[in-house]
Amino acid sequence: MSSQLINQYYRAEKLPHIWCPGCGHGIITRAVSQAIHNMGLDKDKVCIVSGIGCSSRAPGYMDFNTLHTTHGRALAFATGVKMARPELEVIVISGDGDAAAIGGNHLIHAARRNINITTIVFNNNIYGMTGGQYSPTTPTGDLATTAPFGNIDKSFDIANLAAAAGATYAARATAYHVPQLTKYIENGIKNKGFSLVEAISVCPTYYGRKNKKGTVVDQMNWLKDAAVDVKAAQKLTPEQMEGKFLIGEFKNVTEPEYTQEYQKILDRFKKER
Amino acid sequence: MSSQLINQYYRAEKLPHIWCPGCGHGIITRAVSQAIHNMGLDKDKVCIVSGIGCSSRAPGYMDFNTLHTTHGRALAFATGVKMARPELEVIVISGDGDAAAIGGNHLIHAARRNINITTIVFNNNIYGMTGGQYSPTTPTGDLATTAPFGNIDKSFDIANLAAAAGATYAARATAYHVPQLTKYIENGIKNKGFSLVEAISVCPTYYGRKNKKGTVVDQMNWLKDAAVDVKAAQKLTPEQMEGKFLIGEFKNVTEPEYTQEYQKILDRFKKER
Amino acid sequence: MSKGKENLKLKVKKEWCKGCSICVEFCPKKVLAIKGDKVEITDIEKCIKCGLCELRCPDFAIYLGGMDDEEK
Amino acid sequence: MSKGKENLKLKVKKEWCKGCSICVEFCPKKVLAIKGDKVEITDIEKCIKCGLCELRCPDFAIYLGGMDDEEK
Amino acid sequence: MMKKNNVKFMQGNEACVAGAIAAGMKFYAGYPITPSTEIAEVSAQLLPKVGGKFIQMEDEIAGMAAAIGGSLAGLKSMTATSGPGFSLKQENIGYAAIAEIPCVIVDVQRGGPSTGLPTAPSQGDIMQAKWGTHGDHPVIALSPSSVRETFDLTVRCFNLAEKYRTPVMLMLDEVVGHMREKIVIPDASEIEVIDRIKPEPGDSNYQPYKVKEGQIVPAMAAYGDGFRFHVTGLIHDESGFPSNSHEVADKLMTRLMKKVEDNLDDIIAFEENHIEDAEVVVLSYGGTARSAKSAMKKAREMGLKVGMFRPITIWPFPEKRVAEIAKNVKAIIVAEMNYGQLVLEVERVVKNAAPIYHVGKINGEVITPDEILAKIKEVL
Amino acid sequence: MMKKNNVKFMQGNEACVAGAIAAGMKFYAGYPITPSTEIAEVSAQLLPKVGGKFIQMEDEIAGMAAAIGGSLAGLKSMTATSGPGFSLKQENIGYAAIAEIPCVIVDVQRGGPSTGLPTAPSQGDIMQAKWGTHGDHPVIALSPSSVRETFDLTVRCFNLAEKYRTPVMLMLDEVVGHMREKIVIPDASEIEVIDRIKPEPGDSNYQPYKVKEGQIVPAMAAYGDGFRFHVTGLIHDESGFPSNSHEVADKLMTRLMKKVEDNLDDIIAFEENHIEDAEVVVLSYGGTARSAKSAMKKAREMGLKVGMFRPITIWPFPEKRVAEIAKNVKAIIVAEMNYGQLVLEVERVVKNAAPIYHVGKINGEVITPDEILAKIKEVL
Amino acid sequence: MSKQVEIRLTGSGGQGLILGGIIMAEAALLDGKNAIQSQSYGPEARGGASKAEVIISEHEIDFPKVEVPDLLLALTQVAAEKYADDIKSDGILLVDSSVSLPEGIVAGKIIQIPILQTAAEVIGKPMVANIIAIGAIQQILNIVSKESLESAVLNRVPKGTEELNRRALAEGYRLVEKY
Amino acid sequence: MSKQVEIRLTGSGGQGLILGGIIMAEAALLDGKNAIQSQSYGPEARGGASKAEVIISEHEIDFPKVEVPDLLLALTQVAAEKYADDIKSDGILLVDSSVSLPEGIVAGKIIQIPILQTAAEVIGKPMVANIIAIGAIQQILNIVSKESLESAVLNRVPKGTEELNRRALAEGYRLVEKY
Ligand SMILES: Cc1ncc(C[n+]2csc(CCOP(=O)(O)OP(=O)(O)O)c2C)c(N)n1
Ligand SMILES: Cc1ncc(C[n+]2csc(CCOP(=O)(O)OP(=O)(O)O)c2C)c(N)n1
Ligand code: SF4
Ligand code: SF4
Ligand code: SF4
Ligand code: SF4
Ligand code: SF4
Ligand code: SF4
Ligand SMILES: [Mg+2]
Ligand SMILES: [Mg+2]
Repeated sequence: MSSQLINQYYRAEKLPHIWCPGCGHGIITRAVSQAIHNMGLDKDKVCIVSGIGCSSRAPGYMDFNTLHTTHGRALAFATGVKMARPELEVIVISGDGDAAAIGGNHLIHAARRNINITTIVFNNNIYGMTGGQYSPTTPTGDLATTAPFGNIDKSFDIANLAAAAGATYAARATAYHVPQLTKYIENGIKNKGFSLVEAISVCPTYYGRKNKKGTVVDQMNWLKDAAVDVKAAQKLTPEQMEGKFLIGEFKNVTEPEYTQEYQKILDRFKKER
Repeated sequence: MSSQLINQYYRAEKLPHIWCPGCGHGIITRAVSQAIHNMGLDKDKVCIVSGIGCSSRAPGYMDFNTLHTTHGRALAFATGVKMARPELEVIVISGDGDAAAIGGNHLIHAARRNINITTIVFNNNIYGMTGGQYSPTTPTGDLATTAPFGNIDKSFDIANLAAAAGATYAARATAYHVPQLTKYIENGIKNKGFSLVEAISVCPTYYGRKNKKGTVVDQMNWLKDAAVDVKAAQKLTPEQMEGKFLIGEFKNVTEPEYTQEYQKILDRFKKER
Repeated sequence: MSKGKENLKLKVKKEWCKGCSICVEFCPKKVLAIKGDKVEITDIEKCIKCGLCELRCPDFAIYLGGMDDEEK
Repeated sequence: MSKGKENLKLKVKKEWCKGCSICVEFCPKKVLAIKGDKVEITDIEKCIKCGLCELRCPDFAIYLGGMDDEEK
Repeated sequence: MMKKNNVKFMQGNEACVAGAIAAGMKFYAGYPITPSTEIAEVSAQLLPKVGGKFIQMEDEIAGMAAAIGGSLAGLKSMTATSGPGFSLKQENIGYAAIAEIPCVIVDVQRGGPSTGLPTAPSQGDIMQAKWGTHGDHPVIALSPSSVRETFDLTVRCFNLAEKYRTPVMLMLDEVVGHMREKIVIPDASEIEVIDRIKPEPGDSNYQPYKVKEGQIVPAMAAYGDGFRFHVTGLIHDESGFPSNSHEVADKLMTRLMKKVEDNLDDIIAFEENHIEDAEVVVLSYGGTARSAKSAMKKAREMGLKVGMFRPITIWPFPEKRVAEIAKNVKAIIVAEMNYGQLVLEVERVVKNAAPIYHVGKINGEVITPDEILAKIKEVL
Repeated sequence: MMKKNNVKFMQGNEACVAGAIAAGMKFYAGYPITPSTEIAEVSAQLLPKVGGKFIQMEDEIAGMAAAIGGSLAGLKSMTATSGPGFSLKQENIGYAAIAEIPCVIVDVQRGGPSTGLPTAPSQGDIMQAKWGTHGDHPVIALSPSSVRETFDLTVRCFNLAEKYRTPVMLMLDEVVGHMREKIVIPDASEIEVIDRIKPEPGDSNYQPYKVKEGQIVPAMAAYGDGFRFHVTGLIHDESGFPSNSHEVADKLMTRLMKKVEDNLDDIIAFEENHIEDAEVVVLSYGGTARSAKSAMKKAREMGLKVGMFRPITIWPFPEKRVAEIAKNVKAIIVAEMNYGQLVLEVERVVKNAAPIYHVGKINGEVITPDEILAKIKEVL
Repeated sequence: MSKQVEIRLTGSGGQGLILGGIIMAEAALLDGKNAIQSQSYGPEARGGASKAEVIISEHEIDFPKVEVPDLLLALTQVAAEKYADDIKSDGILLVDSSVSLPEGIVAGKIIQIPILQTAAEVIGKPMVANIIAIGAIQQILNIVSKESLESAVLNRVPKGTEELNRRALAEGYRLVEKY
Repeated sequence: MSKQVEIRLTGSGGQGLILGGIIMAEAALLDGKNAIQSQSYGPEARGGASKAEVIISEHEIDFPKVEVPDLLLALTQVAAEKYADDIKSDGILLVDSSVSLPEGIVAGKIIQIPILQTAAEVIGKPMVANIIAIGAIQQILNIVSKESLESAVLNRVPKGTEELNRRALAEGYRLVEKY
């Protein structure tokens, strides 16, 4: 037997999963199901969509309507699902590469439309599945197989980018801060519009090893220490924020939701008929 | 004879251009060359790259190194050009569809890298070339051939999006506000990093006609009246800003530039050799 | 264009003009008019050589030039 | 999970444990240890059933469960 | 607009949408591109009136993805494009093939390669329809020659997609897409509409890729119907989950290919004209087939024994029939608006049975009847 | 690592980069994907050491676009990918073809369609190399069978790209890409390196698409060299500017196609083995050709008269030679890791001259010598 | 008329020539004939010469494009220069009076009438030039009945402009009466 | 040895089996032989059984994959269960002592030695298990010279670990001495 949460929301026969020892993706995946459980959602009415990557393997383990698509395109597929069946709670699980590199355009456009999809980005600052190339969130200066002399790319703040593109809910937590993470996922799902929750993950196998970040426990400790809640941060000086990053809820507003707006067009014609 | 500016910077034998009477694209194109002229750039060292669209036809008329690419991909081609020859001043001319719909991902990534390219988006709030479909900047509620019942999409603020993605210079002016526009283009080119200048254009043929915006003169007058400088706006109440939009310089910061950072890697090996 | 404004002549390149009226509308001195689908200089005396017509002409069809004639 | 904490039992699913040590490190009461590549409950008395080990186990291998035994 | 309500004067592109709606299309996702744009525009206009939905996506990749998503959630879905967009859609077309998602992709062919001649007619994407995406995969592609046939074949595309759980392509060309012609829209009662097979409600053993004894196409549930199945573009077993087993891969891939190969009789369609006594057969399709027909008529008027063969399914290609015909003729002329594409397939299947000539054109113009006639005279 | 500095033990993917650098590659733009990733990684490592540049773009479309941009600015450029990325690159490959931009695209083939079997070998993109982008366009695609040949053919890809101003594809497969083998890296002096023809400095009449009398490939300036030319993916005249003239279109398109067609002798390469007295010829390429060779040897040991033909240029296909060989054999066996792709081309060119058999595999495994041997025995 | 009649309407974009062609074709359908309408687009771009084609026949129409027109309408100078030399030797060339005819035109008959001016000055709506033109074509060729042409026009024009368009048609008939 | 020798190294990801294979192959090259090394990856994914293959021959090697191995190394239980039954009937099965041999294995010879334990306890570095293993294989098959193997090892291992790896090799030789 495994825990009730797992029994109830997982395809237990597919476990144990393929992720490496200590991979943060498992923690975040569990938090997603915890949030769904807390909200009491009907499993038959939840659809989880992913792209390609270690993170994108999550839906295969989860006992919902699940869709594992092509690299970067999860949100475009999900948009089709949501348009066709707005009554489904559509959740997208994606990686930093999947969501923000090849999939960046779909991310900003889904955010712009404010379509009621909740996207959870498992951000491990690396392309895990292909073996450790730098991603749009790899910190400048860090090493990756394709940045052997140190990454010269500046990195995205994914939550911020989604907010700027039009997401009505944007938050960030980490694989260490599971209670917050779970709460943000819940709030994201509750938001009737496009929500993005960035979940900082750890990839001990590639990112951690390449960058000499120590054991996975060391990396979890770093998450614990470097994350500063956005509210607390207001009281800190730039010097105090040096080397830290923000977690918390960054945006939470209400705006017209896409499928509901479309429904209004349909209703107009329904009346006419 | 045509004006000296045209003689000097245009392929006059290709003129008159294909744009419709009153199309704002001609005004903005002229402003680009004016800026280049004001800065005294060497024509041989300027490369102008575009995608596909009415706006993207501009480089064909301009007497520089010019590259008319595929729809949405101008910035990706331009990145290759700039990486290969950092000494070239690379300018991208794009449309709202080209830059922000199909090309949205390349836009945010070029911005993120802070590569020294200046992008000028000719934003006419519509897909002009294909005959009037809604674009990511068509205002909600407006009509387009693919939004016969009113557009339900929320629109991008392109300048803001670019800034959020990492552009170090972001500004907006209009086809009416030519002096400002010219200045911003100059400042964009001067900025050693990724710059985006959003130039609000007018498309009398499709956007204007579909949305009963009157003559092109009416549309120019609307630009004149609705645009509020970002500094002036600070003194206005939300009510006063109703129906208005911001122009001005939104971001102008200095950060490491991509090709220069790459050069540092090269220099390291040069020393070793 | 470094010369003084006074030396500049207002010129029109009719073949390129598409008669959009933008220059006409935004000329501060009402120097211009549309005649038969093309722009025409109707009152050159009032022109202050501000160049706004040139700046806003989408077709590069009106401009302040050197010594030549006013219309060609 | 609506029952009171006191009724919960701490359980380990060894086949799934990959020995990453996360639960060990962040257990506030140092209840756990790694033995031969897998987690082991070494001091169940101290466990306060806070569930933090369960929350952070990437492999769903440790959890607070119902009435069963502690390890299986 | 016409007196009888079902007689219309329509563009091919409009007829495509009318056919799609008649076949049950309820979702359109796409991105505009000349000369296919009217298909998006008319869909945007008409879908809400039948309770269907239209969305303009950020690009063609997303259009294809959303169409697949819509189909998975139970709606018959379509997307339309032209060459550049068709290239972009290829990756996800392969996804639809391996994941067995019914959907219709319309390609209104224009002059290529690249941006090429955006408003000029072409038939330059015919081979791309078969080979455009990576890896082996089943392909069905139809090509209409008239406005009415555009209506009919769009219906058929949906039916084939649903019946075989596979993406189906309608290869229009600019000639037919933009031409306006009289069309008598058939009554709904006259139109055969096929829907995908659904699993038994509540079937707790439902596996999305398990076929019943003797069948080849598995039943397809929709997301939200209570089956909670998994779909992936990886090689997967009958339950839908990824597998690295070589047997599983072989079984899946073979079944996918056999869906089409074992049903050629059901799928293949063609039109023949004066084949019986023909000494020369002109093989042509889409808009060009109209020129071929005109050329044939002119030739017949001149007493030349000319027949015509028009593949309606380009893929699968009516290979058996063409090989048969070849045995009895002096020459086959393949006329198509490209540098020589389907002619390669004709060469392959005809072998030495008859000499094959090509009338191609890549300059953006249609092939005229006289050009075909000239070739007929040359070879006869 | 070996005693002699030019003897290395290398992966095919590494040899590809070594070859590229030997050929003068100075720019790599791409996006990682299994099983091609090492090509990106090694390029990132090595390019700065030779003053070259590497960039990881946001996706494969951008990788292709940036490679073209780099080439236009004067650097020899390459991108590498596998099936899903190869599909995404197709639109811009067509751009490179029509705008005549030299560049090298490597596709390390893996199991498709879609995500398929990401780590399994395949030769399923062979037809896509020819037909993947929309519209007609010239195609050159090479396929190496060993690590050393990967080096050599990468050099050759660059040379052909430069000589003919065209994109050239290196169709690796996972077998050769990931296999490690001894390779003797030739001295720089032994390697022929061809560079694009540049216009005369200061040639004020330079037209980027104007060919000199008797030639077919125009000189190519780089941006920044002072020529200020225009490049577009639209049909264009000799000056590089778009044109709607049918004559211009015809002239450009014909010249593009003829660049390859008229130079088959220069471009086509193949390897023959024991063809002289062969009763059965095994035609195979890439990694599979090694199995074919092994099978041939085993067969010869058993006294069976078996030969082997290995196209090195898949496109253009060595059509004449294969047709010739077919006349003298009892059977041709085509062995390839797909459902039947190049075999179609063999059928087309061989016609009735010899029966053709296919040994294919789509389950993610390589074809073994014994499987080919079994077929040899079957048909002999 | 049992033969197929091919008409090419040329002028500039925005003159509604495609709509004119559609209306003629729909009128033919109302008369029980077959018709095909097609057009050629310029580059994906604005301005320049625009061309619409109509083929009307009592039989099946195979090749949908006009090979050589029986009647060519040219409303603008640019269009006349581009298209006027491609016409059947016994065909009719219908040109607007504003156009100065290119030299060396070979046509069965050349009819020059003030279509644009009539639209602008007589009807007071430049945009009805297309309707005037098809009225004139009807009067010249008589390949569709006036009754059908009128219904076809009324089916296609915006509500409230019926009268205007009827008058335009009538002007079209009138302008060529003397020919 | 004039025949071709095929070796399959199996265990779990992270045990350095691919590197082990490369080193063996490079040693063969130093001896003037041919060698090919290849591996199979799992799904684009982590964990699970890992497999590396080396073929060494004095002649040209055509087919680059091991068909049936002459020697199979299995370092883990999972690997042994997955691969141990695929070996030449007169082949050698080399397994770590921690593995309990699956039943019904047919092999010419089965050698069980404490590779992992030796690495961890004797050398004190679990990660040199691969070097110990190839030392053992050298000792068993003698297809590469000890001299070449040592140079090959030293060429590939990180600076500063040379001594450690030399010791590991020696342990490998020693472990199979009695066989
Ligand atoms: C079109 C395409 N390009 C590239 C790949 C290869 N690929 C698979 S996953 C991946 C990156 C995954 O990174 P991320 O999304 O951050 O997920 P992670 O593995 O780190 O969880 C890449 C590049 C692919 N499968 N398809
Ligand atoms: C891949 C691809 N998709 C679609 C098109 C068709 N297309 C050409 S331009 C354009 C939109 C242009 O809009 P915008 O960039 O806003 O430029 P504008 O014409 O409005 O200046 C579209 C959809 C294309 N050429 N290529
Ligand atoms: S490679 Fe990294 S992201 Fe992927 S499973 Fe391993 S630890 Fe997790
Ligand atoms: S369609 Fe619009 S954007 Fe295009 S040229 Fe005309 S006015 Fe300008
Ligand atoms: S220069 Fe100024 S005043 Fe003179 S015509 Fe132009 S806008 Fe008017
Ligand atoms: S702005 Fe230019 S095009 Fe418009 S009317 Fe004036 S001169 Fe003519
Ligand atoms: S429940 Fe809390 S106290 Fe008990 S083992 Fe887990 S983390 Fe430690
Ligand atoms: S966190 Fe989970 S996997 Fe890691 S050691 Fe603890 S029980 Fe094992
Ligand atoms: Mg990642
Ligand atoms: Mg636009």
